[in-house]
Amino acid sequence: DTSAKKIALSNNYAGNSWRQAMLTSWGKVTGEAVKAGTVAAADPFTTAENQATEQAAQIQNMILQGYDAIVLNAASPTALNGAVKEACDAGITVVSFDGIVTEPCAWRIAVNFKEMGRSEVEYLSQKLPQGGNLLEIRGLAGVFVDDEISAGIHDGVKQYPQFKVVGSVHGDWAQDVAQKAVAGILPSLPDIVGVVTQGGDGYGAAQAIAATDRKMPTIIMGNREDELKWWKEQKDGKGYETMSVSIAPGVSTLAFWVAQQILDGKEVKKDLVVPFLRIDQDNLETNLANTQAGGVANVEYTQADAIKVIESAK
Amino acid sequence: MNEVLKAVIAVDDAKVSFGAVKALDGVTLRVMPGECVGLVGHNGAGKSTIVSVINGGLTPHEGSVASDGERLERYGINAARARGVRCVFQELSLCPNLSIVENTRIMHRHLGGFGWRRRAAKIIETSLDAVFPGHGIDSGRAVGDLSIAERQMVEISMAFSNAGVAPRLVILDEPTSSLDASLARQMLDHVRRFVAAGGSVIFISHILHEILETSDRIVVMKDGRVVAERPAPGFDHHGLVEAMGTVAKEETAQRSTREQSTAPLILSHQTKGLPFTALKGEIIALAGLAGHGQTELLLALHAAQSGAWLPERDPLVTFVAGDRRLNGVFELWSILRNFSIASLGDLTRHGLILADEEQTKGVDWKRRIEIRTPDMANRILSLSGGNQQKVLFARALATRAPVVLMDDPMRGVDVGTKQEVYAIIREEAAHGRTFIWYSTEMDEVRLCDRVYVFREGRITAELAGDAVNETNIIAASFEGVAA
Amino acid sequence: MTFRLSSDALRLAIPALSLTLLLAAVFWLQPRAMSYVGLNLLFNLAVPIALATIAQMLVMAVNDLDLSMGTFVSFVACVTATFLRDAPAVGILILAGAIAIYAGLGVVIHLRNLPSIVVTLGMSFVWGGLAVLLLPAPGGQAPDWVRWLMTVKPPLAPMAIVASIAIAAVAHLLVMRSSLGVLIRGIGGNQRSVERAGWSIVAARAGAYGLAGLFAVLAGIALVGLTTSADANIALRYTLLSIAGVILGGGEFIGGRVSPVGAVIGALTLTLAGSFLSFLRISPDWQIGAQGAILIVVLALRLMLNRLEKREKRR
Amino acid sequence: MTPLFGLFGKPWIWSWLAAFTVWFLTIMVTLGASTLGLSQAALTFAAFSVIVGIGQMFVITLGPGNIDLSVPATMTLAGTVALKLMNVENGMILPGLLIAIVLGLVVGLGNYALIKVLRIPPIIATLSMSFIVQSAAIWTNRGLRIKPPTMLAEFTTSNTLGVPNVAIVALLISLLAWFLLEKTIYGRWISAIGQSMPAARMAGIPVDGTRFVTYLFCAVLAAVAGYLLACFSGGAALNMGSEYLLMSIAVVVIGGTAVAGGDSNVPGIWGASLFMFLVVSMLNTYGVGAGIRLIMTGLIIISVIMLAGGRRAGM
Ligand SMILES: Nc1ncnc2c1ncn2[C@@H]1O[C@H](COP(=O)(O)OP(=O)(O)OP(=O)(O)O)[C@@H](O)[C@H]1O
Ligand SMILES: Nc1ncnc2c1ncn2[C@@H]1O[C@H](COP(=O)(O)OP(=O)(O)OP(=O)(O)O)[C@@H](O)[C@H]1O
Ligand SMILES: [Mg+2]
Ligand SMILES: [Mg+2]
Repeated sequence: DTSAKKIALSNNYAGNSWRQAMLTSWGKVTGEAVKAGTVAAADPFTTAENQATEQAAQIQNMILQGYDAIVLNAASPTALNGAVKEACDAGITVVSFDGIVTEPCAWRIAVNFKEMGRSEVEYLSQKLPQGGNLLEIRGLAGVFVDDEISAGIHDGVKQYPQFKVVGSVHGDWAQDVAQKAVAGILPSLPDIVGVVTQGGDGYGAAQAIAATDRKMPTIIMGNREDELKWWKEQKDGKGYETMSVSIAPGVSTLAFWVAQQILDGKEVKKDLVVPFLRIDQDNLETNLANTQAGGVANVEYTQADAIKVIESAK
Repeated sequence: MNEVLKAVIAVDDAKVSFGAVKALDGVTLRVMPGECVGLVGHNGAGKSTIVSVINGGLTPHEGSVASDGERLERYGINAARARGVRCVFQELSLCPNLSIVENTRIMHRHLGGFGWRRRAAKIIETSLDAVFPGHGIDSGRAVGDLSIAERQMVEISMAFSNAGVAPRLVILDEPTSSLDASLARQMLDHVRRFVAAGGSVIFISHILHEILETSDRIVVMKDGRVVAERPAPGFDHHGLVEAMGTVAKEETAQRSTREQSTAPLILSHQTKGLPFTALKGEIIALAGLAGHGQTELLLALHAAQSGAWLPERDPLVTFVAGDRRLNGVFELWSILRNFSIASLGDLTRHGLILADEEQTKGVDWKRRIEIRTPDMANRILSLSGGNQQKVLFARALATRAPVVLMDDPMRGVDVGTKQEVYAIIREEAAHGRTFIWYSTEMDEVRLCDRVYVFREGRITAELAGDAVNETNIIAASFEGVAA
Repeated sequence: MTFRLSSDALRLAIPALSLTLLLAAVFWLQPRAMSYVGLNLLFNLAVPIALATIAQMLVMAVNDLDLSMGTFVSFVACVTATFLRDAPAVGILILAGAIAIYAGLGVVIHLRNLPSIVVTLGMSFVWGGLAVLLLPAPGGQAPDWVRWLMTVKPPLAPMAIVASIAIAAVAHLLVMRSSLGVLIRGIGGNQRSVERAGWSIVAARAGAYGLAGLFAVLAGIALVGLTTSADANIALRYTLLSIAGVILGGGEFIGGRVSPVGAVIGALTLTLAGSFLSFLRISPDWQIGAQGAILIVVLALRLMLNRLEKREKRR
Repeated sequence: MTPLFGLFGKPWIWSWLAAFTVWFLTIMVTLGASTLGLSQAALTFAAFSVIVGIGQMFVITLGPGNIDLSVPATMTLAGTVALKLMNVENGMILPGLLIAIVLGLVVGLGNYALIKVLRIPPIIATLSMSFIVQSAAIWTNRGLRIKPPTMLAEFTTSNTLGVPNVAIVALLISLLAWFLLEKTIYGRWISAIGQSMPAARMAGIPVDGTRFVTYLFCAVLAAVAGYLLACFSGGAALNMGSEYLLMSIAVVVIGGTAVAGGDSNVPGIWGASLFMFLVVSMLNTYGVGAGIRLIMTGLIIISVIMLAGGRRAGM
């Protein structure tokens, strides 16, 4: 019985549509759970500046506030370990997701980012068996997700040597930054056949490329509604083909249920894996229809989903 | 040759130029032990420059510096200080954020080590007691909290203080400009005591009677050269003015009392003491000991009459700063821009600046008030202190404001220029302008129609007509001291 | 004669009072914080911030501003979590070199008469780049002694409080009481007069920057001690935080008016303000805005107390 | 002095030289084939930096300590709200622009109110304000990306006679700024205030009014930049301004405007904006990694200021 338990969400960043969708999903799902009396409280907290030190302080405050569990999307996989350790020592259950932490006492709901990067190249190899030049758009330098996805992409290129990464820019996971970076490097690049991305930057790349007289390469998308819409337009007009892959913001609700299960006394493995959400040419329309205008393609999880994930990990 | 051997400092044929300006054009100056050398000259004559040469701050482009008969090849600030050369600069050269004790530490480089605070306090307090007996300044106070007169007292005492290397030559560049008569007296007395004990002093001032009564020898500079040099008794006031080359009409006589009561009231202000009023065409002095609320009244009058949010179409007041570094000059600008800023409203159409008219007006005023510069487009900082002050004067007079507030504006202005400015003031007053004038100099106070005397932040007396004289003012200034 | 506080003491009274008020509010909202463990949790992350604030204060004392504080502390954190643990000698050498570069910046800024803002802006890219090169992905581990130092449990008061007091005391001695401190503040107050007294301004400025570098290095080490590992972006917010801390503590941008004790109090206040907010439980949309609001409130408090001070002075 | 030599005395020349060098090095990679593409891209993206940079420059001209850190948040809020209001309808383009400008005015008003009424130093006042504005942007539509009206999207992304339209807009704004600074009484006023606020007050300048207008102007330019950028990049994002915090300051100071205030420089902003874009492009083109790229950017900034600053000090 967890009806007296209080759960907190520690979130490091709210400045993009993915995070906003994540917070919305959290609010929706936990709101119902609280109303149903499953848990006593599920309060979300966001830091202002997307900084590990700020989030560490936030976690320490949560310890003081007496939460029973903390669900955590971390600014850094390692820099919060000190605070997470203190929470564990105070008897608090810590479940990290998306931005996971390496502290052994915490649970991790991870997406295999490396695999995500590799699968992008794999997709391209099927679509363009003859290979060619690729442009890589990376995220924020020094952040672990960026490093993981990029490593996966480079693994993929090693696996399919017909591809070659001829340019690499940092788009900071923001459309406008990506657009700017791509526009800057594009004039000096040879022909490119594909753009591998990390999510949230495909539309910016498309814009930058559309501004030149180049042929539109295959741009891997990141599940944003504007990307999907642009893809749909291209698909309808010119039969443009690509795929879109990202982690679903609703994974926060999975983390919530996992935390609830742990509080309920369930035996749960420390490392759980969720699949990333992939959209392909054939299911584009259904996904687009289900996505809020301007938002991100999303899946929300139920308690039953969580139990299934926990069981399958055993 | 013998003279050179004995001289504390001997500068020989020093030449310094800043671009086209020859600040020093072959100056030879010797200072003997046990003498006070008075140095006078018009604004921009080169006095401050020769001071910089002597204290090691400036290496002359030609010429040499010798001390105790030894020619000094690598002369610099530290060499000068090691030989006991000390300097009081005219503008504030203390750190306002530090306490007096900490400033003493800065001034005396070798004071370090454990317990320096105690030693520094002792050094500066001893010196303050010696120069200004009964000064009442606590050496733990921050310099920024002191009045301008108190700062100057600290600075003077600092120069005479002894922290190991005894001062041998003290240079005073207009030290009395912010001191009232009694403090100036104390300082001059100390200079005499110091000289009698074998020390040397170079004393620069535009207040000639101070020079005449304190110096042993007077050196007159003009346009970067020494034009006269004689023992002090060889000069009188008139002779000195003549030697400086200023054709000044010695006209410090009091204004003839005019029929004022009929003039309309133009400004009134409620103060803590007597009420303050000003009539059209009046010249009003704010007198009393330095730092007793005169500047505050001027600032209050200015603040009450000028808008901080919207430009005034017809401003009632304009202001001539005395502390020009703080609230006078715009250092990045040319002389012309510095001059025109207050009257810019009249030089614009629909907010657009009429460059030609600005230029014309600038050239006109350069001539009227004789600003010593080849070109009004030069930077304001290329002017000597006194000439900068003239620009500030011109700035205020060029406006249409009927009331001019003046915060001891004649600091560092030479005698000749002063006479010209006095004449302009009188003329403008005759045309109906009102001047409210804070001054530390009795000669200037006597030029005024009416005098408000300040004491501890309030107006304690109002003198008019024949009652405006030194005795009455001093009496009013010290009123209530005993109480 | 009536009792009169010196302006330095008043400068301190204001931040101290705002900290007390905020602390009272936090205790009222969350009585649990009123314990040994609670205080440590509230304040331990303020320790590196306090050190960085002192570093920033030293630069501000000579009328400069350091926009690279955050990236520099991040860089130091990366060095601490990698070299200082695996090869202490190399680590110490790198950190000493970094301090020397800081001192060098002071020299260059003075000699070439450069605006410190631009030079440190440039340096912020350099430190950021070096940090990314060192740790392309977050990681590393805090040396054991650092970890021990930051988690030690002294008797009576928790580590965070003891450390804050120690930092304030050392910085006070260094900046307010020593000759070097007087010289540094003197440059901020009136550089020309210090020069005329025969001091080498270059050396003094190098000293100020070098000391700032030293305190910033300590900040980075302390930070890693708390977080156990580092990443290249770990302390970016320290730039603005340290400036805000100095200002909250009664320091000023120009004129050499600084207060080390105030700066430490300012850092504690900033940290506490964040906690206060999370105890209030505001809607997520406005949580970020509330951080701005609390800064405004704390600074408005400063203004109110400043007014009191002025009235006090006039009397 | 020959005219050419005189040119080297201008503070803005160095940023232009730097931009040109980097541009040349980049096009040489493709032996000139990328000239047109790169130049157009540079002009386009420099335009946004120029617009926010000009606003920031006016504020920085007001003297030490004056800076507007709310620029990114203002851009975000203006972009978000304007696109939401326009809702992809061409007829709403003008109302959208108007609402952006009004939002700019409101933010500017808020900024100056904090600075003036509460006496909070600008750097902290505008930082606090930016948190509140950012919250407001989140609150309005929670980060949903709405597309710009087609006409506007078309306008912002296309060229006129080979020159990007946004660059033309930025040029017009620059001309206006230059005119204000050089030819009007307002320009004199802000320069005077930047050199000495007390002196400006005593010279009869309406100091508060002038400063107020300047903060308004800066916020409005940020709002306009946000509006254009949102349309250009196909929708407003909550993080779209964040890049422009450092950028707006960097282009001002690299462009040769005096950081201590009183002296501003419009041409330099263009040079610096082009340079800031091109240097990243160059390093990307040469395939340099993020770490090295950051270090190089920093070192180049410092070298530019050393060349420029050193010359000025010597004059
Ligand atoms: N740094 C400088 N740059 C350019 N010109 C200078 C500089 N310093 C002094 N001058 C010029 O040198 C000349 C001598 O100046 P100096 O300050 O020695 O005069 P002064 O006799 O002290 O005048 P005052 O009585 O006004 O103080 C003046 O014409 C002045 O304009
Ligand atoms: N920053 C500067 N740049 C250029 N010249 C300067 C600067 N500061 C001072 N000067 C020049 O140095 C000389 C001395 O100036 P200062 O203001 O010290 O004059 P002063 O003789 O002490 O003052 P005054 O005679 O007005 O009482 C002046 O000629 C002045 O123009
Ligand atoms: Mg002089
Ligand atoms: Mg002078």
